[in-house]
Formats: sequence, C-alpha cells, structure tokens
Amino acid sequence: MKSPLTLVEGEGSVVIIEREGYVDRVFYEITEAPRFFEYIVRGKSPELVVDFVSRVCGLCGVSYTFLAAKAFEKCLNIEVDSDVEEFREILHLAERVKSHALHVFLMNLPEITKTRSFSELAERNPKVVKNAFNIISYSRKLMRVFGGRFHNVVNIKIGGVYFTPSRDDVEKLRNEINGIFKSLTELADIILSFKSSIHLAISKPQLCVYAEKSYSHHGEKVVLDNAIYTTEAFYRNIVNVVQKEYSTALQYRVKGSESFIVGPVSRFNRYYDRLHSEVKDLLNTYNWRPPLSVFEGYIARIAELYDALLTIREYLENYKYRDIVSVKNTVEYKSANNVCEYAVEAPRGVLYHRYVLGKDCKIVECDIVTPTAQNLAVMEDIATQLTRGKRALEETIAIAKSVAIAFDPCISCSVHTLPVKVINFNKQS
Amino acid sequence: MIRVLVAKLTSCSGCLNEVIYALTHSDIRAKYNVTYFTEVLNVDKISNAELAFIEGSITTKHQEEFLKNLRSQVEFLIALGTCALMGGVQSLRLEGNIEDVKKTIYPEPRYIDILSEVKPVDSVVKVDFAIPGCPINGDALVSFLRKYALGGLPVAIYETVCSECKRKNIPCIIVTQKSPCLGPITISGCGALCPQFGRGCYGCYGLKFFDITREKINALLDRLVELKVDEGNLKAILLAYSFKLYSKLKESRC
Amino acid sequence: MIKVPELQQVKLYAGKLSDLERVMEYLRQRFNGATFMGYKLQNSMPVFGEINSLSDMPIRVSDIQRPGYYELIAGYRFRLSYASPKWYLLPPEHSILKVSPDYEFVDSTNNSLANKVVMFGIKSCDLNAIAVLDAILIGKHPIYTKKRSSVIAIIIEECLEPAETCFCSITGTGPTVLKGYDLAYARLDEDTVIFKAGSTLGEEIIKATGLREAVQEQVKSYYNAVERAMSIMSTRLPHLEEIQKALRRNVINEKLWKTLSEKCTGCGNCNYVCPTCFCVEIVDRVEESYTTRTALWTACCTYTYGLVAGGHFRRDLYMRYRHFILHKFLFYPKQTGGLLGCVGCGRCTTWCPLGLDLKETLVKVVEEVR
Amino acid sequence: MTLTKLENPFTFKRALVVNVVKEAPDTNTYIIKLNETYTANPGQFNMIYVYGLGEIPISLSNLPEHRGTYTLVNHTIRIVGAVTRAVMLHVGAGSQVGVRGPYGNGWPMREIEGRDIVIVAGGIGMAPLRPVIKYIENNRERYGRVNILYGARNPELLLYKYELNKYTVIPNTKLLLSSDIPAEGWLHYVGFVTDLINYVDVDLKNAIALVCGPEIMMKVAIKNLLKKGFKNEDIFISMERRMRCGIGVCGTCQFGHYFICKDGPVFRYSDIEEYFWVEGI
Repeated sequence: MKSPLTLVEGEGSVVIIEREGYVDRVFYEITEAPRFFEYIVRGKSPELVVDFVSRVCGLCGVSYTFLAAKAFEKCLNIEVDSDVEEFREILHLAERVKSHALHVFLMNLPEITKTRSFSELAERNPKVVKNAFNIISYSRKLMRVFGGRFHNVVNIKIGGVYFTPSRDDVEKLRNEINGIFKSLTELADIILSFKSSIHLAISKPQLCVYAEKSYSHHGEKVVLDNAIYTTEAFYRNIVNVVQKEYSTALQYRVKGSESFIVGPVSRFNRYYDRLHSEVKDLLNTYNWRPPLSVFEGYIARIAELYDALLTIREYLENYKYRDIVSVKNTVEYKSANNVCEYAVEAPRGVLYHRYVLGKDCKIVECDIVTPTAQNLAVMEDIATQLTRGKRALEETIAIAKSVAIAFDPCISCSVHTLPVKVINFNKQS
Repeated sequence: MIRVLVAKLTSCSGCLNEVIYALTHSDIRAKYNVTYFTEVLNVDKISNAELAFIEGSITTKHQEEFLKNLRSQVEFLIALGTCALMGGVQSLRLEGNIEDVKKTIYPEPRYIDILSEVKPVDSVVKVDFAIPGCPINGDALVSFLRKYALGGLPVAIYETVCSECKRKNIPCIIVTQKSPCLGPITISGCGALCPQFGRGCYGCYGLKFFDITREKINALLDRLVELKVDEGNLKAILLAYSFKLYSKLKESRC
Repeated sequence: MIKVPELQQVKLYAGKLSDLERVMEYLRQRFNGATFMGYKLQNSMPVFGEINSLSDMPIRVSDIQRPGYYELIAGYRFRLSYASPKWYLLPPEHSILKVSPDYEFVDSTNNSLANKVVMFGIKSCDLNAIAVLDAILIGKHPIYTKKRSSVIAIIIEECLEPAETCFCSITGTGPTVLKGYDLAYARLDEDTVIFKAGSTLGEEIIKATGLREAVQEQVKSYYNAVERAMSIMSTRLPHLEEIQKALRRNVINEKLWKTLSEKCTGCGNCNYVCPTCFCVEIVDRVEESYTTRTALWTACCTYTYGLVAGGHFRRDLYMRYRHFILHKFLFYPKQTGGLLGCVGCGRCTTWCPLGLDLKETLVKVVEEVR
Repeated sequence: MTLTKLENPFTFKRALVVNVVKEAPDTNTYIIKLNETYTANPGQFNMIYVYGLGEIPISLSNLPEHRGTYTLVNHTIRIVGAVTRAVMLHVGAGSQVGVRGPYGNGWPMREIEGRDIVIVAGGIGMAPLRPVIKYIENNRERYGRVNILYGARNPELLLYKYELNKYTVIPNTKLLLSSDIPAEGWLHYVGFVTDLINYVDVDLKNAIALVCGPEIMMKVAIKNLLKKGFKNEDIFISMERRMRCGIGVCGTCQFGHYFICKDGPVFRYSDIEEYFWVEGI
C-alpha cells in the first residue's frame, strides 16, 4: 500500500509492507530526485560553495550557508569578529523562527484543528490565520533586513557578513516585535492546549549539537544522550551509514543498528533549562516539560520559536550599528587544515558538513549529513512500531503520515537518501 | 475563485515558500483557490485548474510524465525560479558523466533512477509565463497574482540588475569597489539585492536572454578578470544559475 | 564654446572656504526653510542629496575618473559623482497617479507645493543638463515641473581641473558658467575660493557676505586655470561640428555601429547616470485597494526600448546604442531648440561597468569619415 | 517659474464602455461613452487605461459622436500584448476604462482640402483612417476623388466589413479591397494592398496619399506611391512606437528626433525620409 506524503517539505510516499493482511514494516519512499550537491561542489572555491549549499534547502538555507562559512573559517584559520558572529547567529535564529512558523502554522495547525487545510482553517477562525501570517510575515522581514531575502540570503560570507542593516531598519523591526509576541501567545494558547492522540514514551537516543552555556545552536561537538563527541568522531566512528535488509535506503544508525532522533524535540529535552524563563512559564501553564515525545514536536517548536524571538528582541534593543567595511570579497586562503567540518542546529536538527580541500584550496570531497536523512531510520522504526501487526487500513497510513509530519522531514534537502525499492511480499496491495 | 495547482519538481522548495508568502495577502486569498499543493494541503491528486505554478527542473522520467499530465489539466502554466527556467544549481552535475556522479555519492548507483539530463520546464511542456530568481521575488509573484486576477499580466520590461541598482541609488560595485558583479548581464527582478548588501551580483536570477552573445559575456568576464577575479569561479556561477542559456552560449564558442 | 575674453567681463571676488560657509548661512537665512541640495558624502561616496552644512560636501576629496573606474582620494578637486541634479528633479521612481479599482484618483500628486530648494555646489555641466531637461519636460511633466519650480537659487562650483573623462569645453557646457546661475565659485587652491555673481541675488550675496574683489594675481591664476582646463579637454575630441557631421554621415553605417557597440551589454548604466537622459517607463504597482502608476527611469540601451507588443523597433543592441549617441548629439538640439544633449560630464564613461568610452566612440565615428 | 499649479496630465476621464463590436477573431471595436463634449481630429489617439494593468495608445476609429451631454468614441483594439489581451477578455459593455486625450496631430484634413485622396490601409491600419473617410463623407465637397485601398492577410481580418460597401456610395469614391491569400468567395484582389496603388484613379498632380499599416507594408506603399508619381511631400503616414505618456515626456516613442506622440503619429513622408529607411532608428 502506498500513499503520497502531504504536509511535508518535498516529495515522498509512505509505503506499507504487508504480510498476510497485516502491517509488517513502514517505509518512507523518497521520490525527491537527488541533486548531488556533494558532487557539484567539487573543484569549486569555498566562497562559491557557501552560496551554493544554501540551495540545498529553501527553508533552512542560512543553516547551510552559516555552517559552510564556519567550517571553512575554522580550517582556513579565519578570525571572525565577535559582533559579526553574534549578527550571524541572530540571522540563523531568524531562520529558526521562519522555519518553525511555517511548519507549525501551515503543517501542524491543520492537524491540530482537524481542518483539511489552512484555507479551511481561515474560514473557521480568521484570527488564527491572521496571527499565523503576522508571524510568518515578520520572520520574512527579519530575514530580509538581516540576510537580504526570505531564503538564499546573500549576507553570509567566509570571514563574516557583507552588510549590517541601518539603525532605522532595525528600529522598525523592534517597533513591530511586541505585536508579534501578542500574535504568538494567542496562537500558543491554541497549540499548547492540544495533546497529540499518539502517545509514545521516548525510548530512542537523541542527538543535538553540544552547547556549553546556551541553548543548542552550533559547534564542533554533538551530544548523544549523555555522550559528547566531536563531529568527526561521531560521524566517522559512532554513526554508521547502513543499508537495510530489504531496501537500499541510506540510513544513519548508531553502531549500525540503533536509530536516533535529531531536531527540536532532542534540543528541547536536553536544553530545556536554558530556555528563557518566559518560555518556561508559558509552557508550565499548559504543563509541558521534558521529556517530550516526537509527537510533541510542535510544543518544542513553539518553545524554540518563542525563545528565538526573545533573543532577537534583546538583540534589536541593543543593536549597535557597526559599519562592516566589506573585507575584500576574496579571502586569502592559507590552508591550515585541509579538512573543514562543523555542525549547526538547523530547524530540523543537526546538520553536519565536511569538506576536504585540495592544494589549490578547491573542494575535493564533501559530505553533507542532513537532519532528515538522520531521522529517516527513526521515523521508519517508530512508524513500524506503531503499526506492526495492525490491519493495513487507511488509519494505519494516517498514523504513518502523522509520524512523517511530526518529524517534519524536509525532503527537499535529503541530500543523499536513496529511493526505496519495495520488495513485494505476498498480498501487497 | 481561480483554481490553482502548485507543484514541485527537483528543487529546494524556496520558490514554493514565496507562493506561501503571496498567500499571506488576504486579497489574494480571496481570489485564488489552491487545490493542490502537497506542502501545505492534504490533497494528493491533481485536478483541473486554471493556473499551475511549477518549481524545479525535471530530472526523472516520473516528473516528466507528472508534468505533462499536469499541463493537460491547466490553462496557464507559470514556471517559477531558476531551476524551472534554467535547470538550477543541480545542473552542475552535468559537468560529469551521470554514472560517475552517482558513484561518488551512492554505494548502489544502479538504484538511482534519474535522467542523465536536467531539463528546464519549458523543454517538456509549454510555459505561459516565467518568474525568474533563486528564489523568485515574492513581490513579483504577488504582482503577477494581482494582475492576473484583474484579467491581465504584468507588462514585460527587459532589463538587467543594473537598472534596479541605479534606481536604488547604488554606486556601481565594479566601478567603485573593483568587485566582480554579474549585474550587467543578469536579468532584473531581485531589486539589486546583492549590490545593496555591498557585494556584486552573482547572477542567481539567470543570464538575460535578450541582447546577449558569447562576445558580450566574454567582454564582461574579461573586465572582471582584470579585477583579479578567478575566471573559473565566474564560469561556475554562470553555469550554476544560467545552465540552459550559458551552456548553449558556451558551445557556440567553437 | 566659451571664450575666455567673454568671461573677463565678470567681476571676481575672493575668499576662503569659511566664506563659502557664510554664503550658505546667508542663503539659509534669506530663504528661511529652504532645502539645500547638492553633492554630499554618504558612506564615503558622493551622492546627490540634501546638504546640511559644508562639511557634508565633498570638499576635502578629489575624484579619479577613468573609463569604468572611480576613486576618491584626499584633495580639493571634486568633480562629479554618478548622481546629478536629475536625482532630485526627476527621481528614479516617482508616482504619477494613484487610482482605485473604480477609476477614482486616490490622491493627486500635485496637491502639495514643493519646498524651496537651493542647488548648492552643482557643476557647470549640471546646470546645462538642467537646461536640457527644462526644454523637454518643464510645463509638461508634473513631477519635474513641480520640483524644478522649487529651485529658488543655483550656486555653481566651477571645476578648474577636468577629470580624465571630462570634455565639457568641447560641448560648450563648461568648465565655467556665463548665465543661468546666481552665484558661482571655483576653488583656486585648497582654501582660496573665487566667487562671481550671475544674478542680482548673486550680487546681493556677495555684498551681504562682504567678499572682497579678487586681487590681480588671483584673477590671473583663475583665468590661467580655466584656460589650462579647456586646453587639456580640447585635445580629447575633435570639434563638435565635426563630430556632428560625422554622425550624420554615419547614421546608416550599420557595420560601424555594430563594431562600436560590440562590448556593450545593454545594461543601461550610461543612460541612468546621464544628467540629461529623461526616458521613463510607466508601470502599475497594484496594492490591495489601489494601484500606483509609477514612472521608472528607463534606458534606451536596454532591450525594452523600442519594444512593443508584437514587435520590436530596435531589436538589435547596436540600434539602441546608436540612438543613445545620435540622440545626444543630433536629436536633442532639434528637440530643445539647439541645446546639445551631451554636457561633456563623462559620467557615461566613468560609470560604464565595461569601461566603454564615449569619447572613443565619437573619435571612431569621425575617423570613419576621414 | 510659475508652473507649480500644472494640472497633472496623467489624470484620465472615467468612461463607460457601452457597446462592443466584434470585427475580427482578435479584434473588437469598443464604443466608449465620455460624459463631456469631446472632439478629436481624424488620426488622433487616446490613452486607454485599464485598472492595474496599464495604458495603451489607441487611435480613434471613428469621428466622436456628440449626443447632448456626452460623446461616444470608438476604439478598435487588437490583441497584441498584456493590456490588449486584458481588454479583449475582460472589458465588455458596462465596463469602465480610463481615457485621456486626444493626443497627436492627426491627418492634415485642412491642408488636403481640394486634393484627390488615396487611402492605403493594411489590417488594423484601417482604424485611424476610418474617421478620415467619415470626415470626407461629411464634408464631401471639400475633397476631390477618393480611392480607398484596404487589404488584410485574409478577408476575415478586414475590419468594418459591415460598412465597407457603404464607402462605395460616397460620391466619387472608389474602394479597392485585397486579401494576401485566396479565400473562398473572395471576389476582390488577391495579393498585397500595396499592389492596388497601380490601380488608383486620381489626378497625380493634385493627389495626396494617407497610409497606415504594418511598418513593412508602409515601406512598400511608399515605394509604390513614389513609383506611381506621388511626391515625397504628398504622402502622409501614421507611425507607431512604444508609447507610455502620450505627451512627449516619457521619451519612449522617439523616432529619430521626433516624438511620435506629439510630433506624430502622422508624418509627412518628406519630413521623415532621412530616418524612414534606417532600420531600428
């Protein structure tokens, strides 16, 4: 049985493998065509790659660009001014706001409110829609002022940024932000009072970027449950890319077997304490605290959205305009280390890039591990766990779809997930 | 209400998000009924509609069939963005042999069922209107939707990024900063975004398709190389964002 | 062409930079509430905009201009930037009408009366460019007319040293001014400023600020500088009459125009920076409940120029490049009652990203005839 | 300068479309009601505005008809671009449009009084010449012999089919029709309308020609007229260019040193001869 996935970013289908009329396994078939970014960047200069990789994903291009810049800065020994670094972090948080807003309001809300689509919801409760669009529009303005546009921002480069917005532009954003908090809390009241119909105790390992003091954001280390690894150790030794028994889907599993979770739920469960107290107070009102299950990702997203907006507000209020006299566009490369790697918490979870530079400082090898690719194994495991042995009916598909929506796979960015070939067992419909 | 389909081929969903942005305008929502848009709508089958917006390029047989079927069900098809118009960044894979490309990433390349080409939308179906950009400018889409609802289309103005740059009162990046800028040969629409941010245009809206010849591109590239810019980088950028056009112009070199 | 003896009938006064500041101060009091418009430094770039004091102006810089090249260095010989008074008089984008879906006018663009504007420190070529725009637009274009009418005083800064791209003495538009201004000044050296009056207002300013008549030596070095500037520029191009004759003879020389425009990409920069280019495209910007009919600068070198629904009157780029040149040198005089459309400022050359040199084009056209 | 009170020339008059006449598959005539006494010379044009979409220069295809407090004007519009497409598909009887004008000089009706007249029209080029015919009909005594040569790519594309025959009953008037291609039931000339110049029946010493049509057709017409013996200064043509303002300020309609909108659209051939044959000027 097969059904296209909707309400997710990108193209894929749910495939249910049945045995004797009962569900045996669930797969997510990725029909999104691969774009071979790892190949494309070969032979290119790092400064081009920073802009190219933004095109992996229309939702989280800043994560890609920021991460690539960070990776190259580290291996090329390029110092970044701390003000500039803070500016880029704000731009990255703006993206978190944008992505979570689009996800929660466009993909989760219809499910929460049991409407077929957003337009149906608009008919039923225009205020909800207005609030949601207020936040989406505001995130767009943030992205435009700090990055140039809603996606594929043009402001990040190796060594810093190209431009800092004028005080006037920042002031306009600051003037608007309190209205946005109002929209957000009104929406939060609806969303936080919703309880997922699927109850699942968390039992999978959870991975996020290790953060010393802040909420999980970006860095050189990751943390899997309680174990801290360098990105290199984790992605080269701990996690294995495996092929499945009856499919060729590439999946990331710890030590070759255990699937793990990346994304807002992982971050929330681990770094809940580091959220702003306003966020925790709001969550308390509705009795939300860690651990959240993967079906409660919308809670983690609302928390992160709120938290990010609070950080952004502090930044806007204390904005020190500094004219960043543009450093020459071409950076002098003095390769210190030919391997460049780094990790960023993209909206959907840990994103990891690894580049190997040749003597001429052009890329000879690249590996991009996306959040969605890492989550695919756990998505299938959970979907299978929830449906195995049940009759393969529409409801079963619905559950499998809910798992997908809960994980918010951004399939467009599945840089390397292989399309699944379904092996037919008897009676597969 | 005008019925609309929104579909995605090989691409990043960035242009689709601009469609979502357009739908945040209540006057547009009042006039358009989106009936297929898997990203935000729990509907998995396409049905007849007046308009279709297509993001992405064609890289699988399935997409080609899907697109042809979709075309037969709509009256007016709009190609959105660099992927749909030029092939998109993914076209850079065409620099290598497809089997080698697969091998560099996948352990089981035989399962990767994709075309050896990257096809822009207009190479498979008729395109009635195109909005360029990587991603497209959401405001251009809003303008299109408003004008279409009034019964017309935006009046075409063929310009380069320079036009928008000068109208925004930005001194030329090449002339003052000696920075590389592809503005003089790149189609307008972004509002001179990069020059506003103090960097040269990197051509993500695509080469202009009018007035352009190999000689003219070379004239600009020669000029930029004088500014100590890596010619290889410039060509890689032109291929990445203007594959369809630039690869054709490049061929005519021999 | 301006002859030096003609100039010598004007009385010259001498002062310091501080006197220039006093002139500004006097005008500010004389025209209470007036806005001063001129060249000003903004993010280390001279733009055209509102000046609040002398220190806003590019008085401590010199510009180095070459085809496709512009740089500011320390000095006192600022000539031009890409912007010109056109930026104020005919802004790059201006709303001409706001209309509701019922075809009602939402508001009229002519309701508010323009402010009083003093053009301060514009160049002789700029003044001539304004005269050209006047001939085409005044009394016809509502925005231009309104803005132009707001100009109550014109203070000219004469250039005593041309930039590498300048040729105003060939077009007869500089470096000195004879009429159409109120007060003109030139910087003899870093601190010495020579003034002359061009109207009763100018005379009034000189009187009110107590400027002293220039001494013999100053007068001499002023005229020497003017003569030197003119003599430098005269070597850059043939006589205007010869240029015009050659252009007329080569209108139909398709091959020549194709060669001349070989490297032109049709970006339109030359048109936009030209102080006399006035062409606009009118577009409708539709908002939720009204549409704004907006005029946008357009450029004859871009593909749109000559395009019509179902056809194109200037399909090839060489045709549009040719129009740019012919318009400046042959057509404008017929449209304006004798004024040349080119004021010799060289902006088109400096600001061409490809570094195409108008002078070179003109020389080649003349050579073709020879 | 005392021009601060300049009326905004871009304001238009609201007008109601009262009737639409189908002329050809892609061409309609719109009869528009202006609430004022409006006058225009044959050959002049209006700027027609469609909300949110833009303005297009369209010549009047009939003499303005005064009806007490209002005037009816005709505009014949063919689909060629974004605005005309919108007009064709969405403007009907009862629709509003914006109208400003009349602009341009129009045909020299005064100057050509007493002369024999040859009208050469190709396709939509008949639209600005139709008021000339009506004007002559109304003032028949002031003009000499009239030859109307009118052709289109095929008979279906001829405009005003319902009244073409009536032109033949205007005293001393000859109507010659052509179709570029043969068509069933077509009894008139097959070939280009410019060929018909050979058959005109006028006193060449006292004849003038009024020409309007596609650029290429006008070029051939001029060649043939000159061959026939017409003098440069006795040929008038109506020109077209991209046009945005209608009042000589937008600059986009330049043709040599002329602004088509205010110096034209009608030109005496001898005045534009130096530009006419230069491609792309």
